[in-house]
Amino acid sequence: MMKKTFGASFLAVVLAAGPAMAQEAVQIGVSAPLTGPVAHGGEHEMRGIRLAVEEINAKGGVLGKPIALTVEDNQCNPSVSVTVANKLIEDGVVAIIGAQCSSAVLAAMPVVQKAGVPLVSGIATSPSITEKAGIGGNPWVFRLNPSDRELAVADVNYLASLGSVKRVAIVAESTDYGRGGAEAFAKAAEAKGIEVVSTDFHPLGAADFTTILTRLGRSGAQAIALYQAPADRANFVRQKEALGVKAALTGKLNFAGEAHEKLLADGAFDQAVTAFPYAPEVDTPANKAFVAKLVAKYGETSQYESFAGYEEVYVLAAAIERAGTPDRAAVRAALTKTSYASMLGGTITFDDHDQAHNKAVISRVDGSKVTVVDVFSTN
Amino acid sequence: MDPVFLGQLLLNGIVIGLIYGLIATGLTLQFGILHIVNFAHGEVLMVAMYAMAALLPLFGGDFFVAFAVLVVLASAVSLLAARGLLAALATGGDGGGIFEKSLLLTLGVSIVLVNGVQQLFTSNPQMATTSFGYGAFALGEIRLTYAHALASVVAVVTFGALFWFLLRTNAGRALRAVAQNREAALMIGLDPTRVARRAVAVSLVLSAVAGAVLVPIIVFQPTVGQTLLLKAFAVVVIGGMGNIGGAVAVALGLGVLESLVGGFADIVWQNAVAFVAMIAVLAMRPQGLFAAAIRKG
Amino acid sequence: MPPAMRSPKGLLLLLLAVLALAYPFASSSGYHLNVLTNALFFTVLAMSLNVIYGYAGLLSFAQVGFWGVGGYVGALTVTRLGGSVWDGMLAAGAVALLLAIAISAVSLRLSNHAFVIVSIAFTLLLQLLAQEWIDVTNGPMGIPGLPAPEIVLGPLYFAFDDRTSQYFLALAFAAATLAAIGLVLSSRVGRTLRMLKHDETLARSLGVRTTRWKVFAAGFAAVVAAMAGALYVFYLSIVDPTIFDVYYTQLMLVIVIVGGLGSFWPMIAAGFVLVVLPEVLRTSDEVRMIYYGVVLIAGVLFFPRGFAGLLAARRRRHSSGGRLGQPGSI
Amino acid sequence: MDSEAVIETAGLVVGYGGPPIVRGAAVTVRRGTMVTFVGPNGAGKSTLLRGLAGLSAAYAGSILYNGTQIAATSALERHAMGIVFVPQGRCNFGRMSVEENLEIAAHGIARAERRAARAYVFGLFPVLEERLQTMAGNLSGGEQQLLEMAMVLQTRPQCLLVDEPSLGLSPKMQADIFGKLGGLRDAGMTIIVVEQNVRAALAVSDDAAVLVNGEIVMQGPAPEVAGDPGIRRAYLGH
Repeated sequence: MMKKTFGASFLAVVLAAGPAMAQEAVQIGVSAPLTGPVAHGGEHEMRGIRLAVEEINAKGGVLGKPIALTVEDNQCNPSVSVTVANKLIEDGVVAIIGAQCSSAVLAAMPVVQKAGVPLVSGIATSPSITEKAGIGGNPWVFRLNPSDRELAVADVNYLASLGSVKRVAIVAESTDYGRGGAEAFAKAAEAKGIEVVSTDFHPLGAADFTTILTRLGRSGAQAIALYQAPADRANFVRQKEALGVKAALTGKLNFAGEAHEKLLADGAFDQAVTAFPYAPEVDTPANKAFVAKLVAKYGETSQYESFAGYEEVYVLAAAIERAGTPDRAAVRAALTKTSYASMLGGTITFDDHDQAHNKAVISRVDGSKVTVVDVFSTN
Repeated sequence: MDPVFLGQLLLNGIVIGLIYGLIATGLTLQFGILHIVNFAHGEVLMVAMYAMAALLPLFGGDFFVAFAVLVVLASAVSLLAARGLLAALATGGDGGGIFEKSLLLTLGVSIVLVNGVQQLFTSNPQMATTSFGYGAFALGEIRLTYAHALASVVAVVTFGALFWFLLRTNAGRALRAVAQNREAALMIGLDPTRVARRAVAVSLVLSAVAGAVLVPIIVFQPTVGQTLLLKAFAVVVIGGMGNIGGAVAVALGLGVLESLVGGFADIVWQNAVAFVAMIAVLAMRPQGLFAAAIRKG
Repeated sequence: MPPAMRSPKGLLLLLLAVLALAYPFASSSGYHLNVLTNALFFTVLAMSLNVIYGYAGLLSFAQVGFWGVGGYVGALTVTRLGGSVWDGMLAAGAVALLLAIAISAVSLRLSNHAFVIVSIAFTLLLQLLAQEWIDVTNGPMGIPGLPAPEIVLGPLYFAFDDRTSQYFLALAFAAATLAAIGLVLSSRVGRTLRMLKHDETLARSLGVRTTRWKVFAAGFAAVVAAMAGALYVFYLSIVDPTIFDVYYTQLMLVIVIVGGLGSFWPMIAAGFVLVVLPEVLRTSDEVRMIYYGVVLIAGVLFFPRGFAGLLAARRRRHSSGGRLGQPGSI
Repeated sequence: MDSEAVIETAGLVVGYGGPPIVRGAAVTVRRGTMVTFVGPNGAGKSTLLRGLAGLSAAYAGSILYNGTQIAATSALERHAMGIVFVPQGRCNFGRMSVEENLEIAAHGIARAERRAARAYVFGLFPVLEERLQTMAGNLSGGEQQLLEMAMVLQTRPQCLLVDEPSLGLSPKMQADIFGKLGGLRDAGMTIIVVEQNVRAALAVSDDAAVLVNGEIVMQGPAPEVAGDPGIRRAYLGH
């Protein structure tokens, strides 16, 4: 008897969860890590996404309808990412943005391909996304950001142009992101005749770097290239400063977030050089306005993830508008013809592999001051 | 071999080992006295770090004042928490005894604390600044940051106080007595519940102290406790489940060994050290290790 | 346990089976199918924990380890050795069996507590291996692009490459596995295991070789978890170190506690409710995790016998007008 | 001899949470006497003793201690009332010195009276004074038994319950222990003993109770019990 009521209520529950498709809005799905080790990245991405949607809706939305977001947490976990992608698809979203972590994007790619839903990613950096997307592969996945390979080349080129750095050590987290970045940096350095004296991979969430720092301090490295999650990087930089290791920082750095801002203000990033997809200091009117809006709304300056979220929404919204219909295939086709003016300057267009090769920002730090040296296209 | 490099590695290892020791002795006390494993022990440390970060600005970044306030707060909260935990463990259940129940309950507490703190404070990395900033002592060419030095001093003083308490006070003797032989403790009229409550409270304060001294050293997130707990767990297993002196010695050894491995070999093997050692010990000397567990289970 | 196929229950079972089989044709929602497929996998996984914890009384944190081992062995059998998905599942079961015998035989000689500790260490070590043994596991990047399971019988070819067929595959797997577990547990084996849990001394005095039976339970549970893990990674099309995530352990434990240690049907119900409910409620994930944590604590404290215990209490009240002391059916 | 009952049970049912092990026990222990429980293995002697100490659960029946009902009190409460139980086997703190063992066992004694308590037990067991700094775990089996008795005797309990005091001891040591117990009894202490070495125990006991299968089948003055033909056959080897 109990089982019957259970069975019936179970069925009712499942049916009740049916797609809550609002006819009056254009549904866009977001898959982002909102819990887990990189949840802060997800939070910042959401800030950019929400800001863009508010702006677009304030101007009348797309296709004359407001955009409605369906946000799901993928925990940066591939299996959860698959569940989330399916869920969003069944919710009737026109397209999905985000996923953020490379392994989450890679896991979701077959799902969106099978269902025929465009996925716009602005943060994941794995080169295998490039290999798998677009021509001869999965035509539903579009990436806005430059891959780490492109950023590393830009970074190394600039380092080489300084002429003062001949020996570099690499410190990276042991994840797809860290290993991909380290490999790209090493390759680029080799091409420019810069010697890589050591490469260290540490587990994500490592708390203590004194040992690596002790070794690096004696290795003769003039610069240390970092490919780490923000919390680990903050730890590393703080301990480096305290241990008095004299080497400039490079690799993929940014200075956003409370911890990094404190470190920057304390001079811990002095002489750092980095190529990054974004810097809040980039001096374009669009970026200045964007930073001001975020600061007004959240009391914090823009981070890369916020910027990426913002542009993901705008690129997608423009494509939907061009397609003239919320039809997924039409939106995909429109996405391939994207020509969007990035707030960093330049225009976003997708290549054969649906990669946009967005701008890279080269910044350097003198004392506590970040200067944008160059903003250039990575293709 | 370069003596400066070696010296620096040893020094780093000792500092880290001392911090492992603070966490591991707490776990050891709980296992030794109550035969429980506390999965939420790392979350105690994490909550203490957030509390410390909140306290520091109130006292102008003065570490010592904030630390004193934290220890007082932690002691009060720990007594309550210990009472709650013991009451919870004493409720009737079918789960196969207090050991299993402790694992399940504290796992639940750990989930709630990690996600609750994340909900309240987001998972943004937190960094607290203290009055001594990035300063460091220079011992010749070897450097020891003020923060590390302070952590070491606090740890050594804490261990000293702990051993004094265990060896020289009646309450401490009662703790050891219950750990060594529960039945004999009952024979002489010691109240094991009261003793256990005291032991749990002391161990929670130890973890809070570890969190407090880590605040000036590391940047942290709600998950910070979990990584550290795994190391401490390995220390407890290697050190012989319930042996405080053993735990401190193993923690120091692990810190130094990790430092040497990181200094001379690949850094990813640093984490493996604890687990390989744990497996080796489990394979080679398990009966010694589980002496305490066997008596009970 | 199967409370015999007395006719009303047999009928209900039939009804459930028809519902399960007809569901994909009634609903076009692939998302619902995905949630149901997940529920099938996690129910099997939880049931494997139930075999060792609920029946044999050994709390094991190694089930998630075997689940992950199964995933990796399955994936590697296909990608490195060129085997089929089915070969991968068999290999997964075999490797898990050997590992389970090894760790349980060593630790159980000492005590049940030693087994718990070793099971924790085992899972941690496996996770470390998955992350750092990059030559084999591809490290944190995982092994993506796993193929869909397929059946080739001469000219016949069928690939489980869409959600409906994958749902049916998972349903078949879950039904077969749960039936096998149900049969084993309702036989003398199940009774022996339960006796072991309730009164080991008694069991020993009756000539039961207790350690051997515990090792058997550990091996059986490991094989089930590993085969489920192997099939699951082909369903996801990727395996990476997060398969060892503590999240799965939490989910398993919550299902087992809520269902009731050593129960069968109530646990299957709990598996479905606990996987489906959070999806229906659409809570934020921190809140969902908090909710799991609270359910775990409350379950251990207030409902240590779970659904099954509540059901048994209710049956007693209804059938015997308040007569107490009748042994429950769990 | 004062015949006032220190402990008097009626219809006492005892077990460890499972099925009852001792059923319907009625035992009377007079002040200043020594009583031995004898019976085959598994008869419930130790369970009954632990039931008196509050270490196994009383399911039914009453336990009067000096006329007060104590069946529902905890072991700790009974300890405070002067009912002290010495379990069988090694029951001391093996990784502490003899001195520490004694010190910790004196936790309930006012500081001013500890010296006197110590002197009292050293008077009973002089060997302990010589071994003050030895780890308890390194003492011989007999010495450990003495230590355990010394630990509890510091508080001058009214009623001493001892489970298998002679277990694993040499005959000489056994005689010594029973001699000490007899001495304590002569000094006015009430003592209940469970003992395998029935002959030695009965020799110094005033009364005895025989348990078989959880029930008391015979109770009376020790010489009478020792003289019973059945008992002689079963326990005294002739």
